[in-house]
Amino acid sequence: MHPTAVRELELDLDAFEGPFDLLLTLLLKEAIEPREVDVAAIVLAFIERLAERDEVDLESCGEFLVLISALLELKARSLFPDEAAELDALEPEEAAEELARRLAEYRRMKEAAAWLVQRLASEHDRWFRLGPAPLAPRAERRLAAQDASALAVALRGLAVLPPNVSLSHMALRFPPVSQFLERFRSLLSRRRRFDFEAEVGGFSRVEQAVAFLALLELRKSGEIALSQAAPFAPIRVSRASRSWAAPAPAGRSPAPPAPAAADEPMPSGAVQRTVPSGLDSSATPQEHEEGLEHPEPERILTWTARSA
Amino acid sequence: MDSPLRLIASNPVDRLARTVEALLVVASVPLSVGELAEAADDDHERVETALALLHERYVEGRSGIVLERVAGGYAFRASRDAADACARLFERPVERGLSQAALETLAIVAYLGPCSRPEIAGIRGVAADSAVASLVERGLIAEAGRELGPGGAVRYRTTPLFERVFGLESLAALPRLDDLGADAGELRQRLLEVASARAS
Amino acid sequence: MDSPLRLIASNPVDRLARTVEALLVVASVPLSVGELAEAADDDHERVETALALLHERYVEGRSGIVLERVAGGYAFRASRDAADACARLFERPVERGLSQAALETLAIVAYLGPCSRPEIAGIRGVAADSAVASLVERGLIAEAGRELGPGGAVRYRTTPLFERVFGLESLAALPRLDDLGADAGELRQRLLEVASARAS
Repeated sequence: MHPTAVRELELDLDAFEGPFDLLLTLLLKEAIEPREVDVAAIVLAFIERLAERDEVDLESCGEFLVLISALLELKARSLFPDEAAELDALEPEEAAEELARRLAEYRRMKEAAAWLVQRLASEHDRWFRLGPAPLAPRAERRLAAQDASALAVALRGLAVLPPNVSLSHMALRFPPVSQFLERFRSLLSRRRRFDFEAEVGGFSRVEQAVAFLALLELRKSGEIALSQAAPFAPIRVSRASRSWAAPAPAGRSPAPPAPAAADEPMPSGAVQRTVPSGLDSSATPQEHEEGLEHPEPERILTWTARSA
Repeated sequence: MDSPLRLIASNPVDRLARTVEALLVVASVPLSVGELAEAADDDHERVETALALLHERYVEGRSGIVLERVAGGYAFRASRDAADACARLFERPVERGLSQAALETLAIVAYLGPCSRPEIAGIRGVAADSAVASLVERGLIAEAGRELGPGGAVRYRTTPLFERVFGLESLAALPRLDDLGADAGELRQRLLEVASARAS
Repeated sequence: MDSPLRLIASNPVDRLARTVEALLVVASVPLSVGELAEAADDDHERVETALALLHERYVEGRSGIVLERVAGGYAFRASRDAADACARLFERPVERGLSQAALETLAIVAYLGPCSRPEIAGIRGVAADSAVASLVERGLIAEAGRELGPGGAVRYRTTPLFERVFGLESLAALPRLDDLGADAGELRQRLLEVASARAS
């Protein structure tokens, strides 16, 4: 699937019908409520599309991951408002920063590329010579005396492993949402509430994202209630009043503390991979974290300055 | 130098203009005023006067050869009137079949360069290897050293050919890109406002 | 078309001459009358008339651009008056150093012995085409047969000029890299291992 095809991925959701790119645009323009968007359906549409193909295109997968995580974060933000919080008092939170930067960069890059395409079209009737003139004098290049030690230094540089250059985040892996649904249900059968961050802290970011999807699903079906003291504060997950009474027989005391082993975050290696074959799944969760790191803020400043 | 005709022909600026047009017709890249002055062994100001003269002579509509200011220098190109004839005889290997990925990569290198493949991948969210290779092969971007430190990644910048193909006087001629009228800060602000609007 | 001036400007042969000069300024090889006629979508005879017109305009002594008839057809060249200026333009200053890409490529070829472009690209982690081409052009490396097997890639070795420029009596005088490998084979192994680790 060509990257363009990711943006053109046709969606048929309750709240929206059309290409993915348009959905993102409408969300940014606030023409659609993020809470109305069924993120899981988009993920499904993409995976179905992926399954139609013989080959896995890492570019598409990577782009999809960027877009879907941006969307997920938008939705999360709209689902967990806080009445008490005052706009001015808010610290610029890392997550919002990262999302905004990613979206801004994505938009800028697309606009820049679109401008280049336009420019190519408008300059199409400008022809000039590529390469030397037919009867031009031949130029000879002359090089000053060189130090042979520079060769040794150059080769030594090639024999050293670079630090922290990992593109492993490009290998996309989706643990199934159902796995987290089961996990959270089982947790809530033993405990009245739990802290989302504490539960998923040990997972990779992709796994955390899918866990979050599961959370949204549970809330949608009314199984859980969510609370958060302030934007970006820990998310507390508790049994919804109407459903938690049902499975627990009346009169019984709350479930005893579960065995420690069951409460430990699932080791990420144990999460079943539903990655289409061909994707690298050997990367460690640690590499995921590194891979998702963002370019230094200075880069953005450079951009702004240069394009000013 | 003894006849009026010779005097006219050897008018110094006219003579310099002839030298400059000779240099431009054999050069394979746009030449700056400095390069022209050095080759012609003359001063910048006079070279600029000569260029102004040539600019009038080699102007769109009057001549098949057009003098243009591009990529930080001056170069001859074909007049736009002759575009169809050129298209019948020549190819445009540099820009033919540029993929969307390559164009996005090119945009990043043009605006942020020099930058490395991991940096490009970080911004695009997808691997940049094949796009970078195709742009290098076309001569639109070129290596510009490595990142500091052992094993640093190769960095890339756009070439003068890039500016020439896109008809840019320099990289500074790239337009400012308004991101839906919002920079990162504004966008974040808007996200927070959405949240607070929902709360009220 | 209603004023005499316009009539002159739109004189068909004059117009064709403009197209021909445009084609000639874009071409990187001499163009034959046939090629010009086809591109201009006009007949041979009229193209020859246009060329005669251009021959008069772009003539030695009157113009810095001279239309020259050569074996393959017609091409522009610089006037002889501008020969010194052209020589200065094309005489490249002595280069003080090599680019990182050239230096790495040269180091690989020097230390590992004859190498192909794919091998060099594999070790550097980036395409080696332009670096190899530039080193060949400088005369620092040269072709040395092909890899075994059908369609084997061209291999390159360093030249005597390389040894002179780097002040080496022979390749054996290269600075030792014993800590990286006892011989070229081990060194190659090490570099390939690092490259593949880097790529993963």
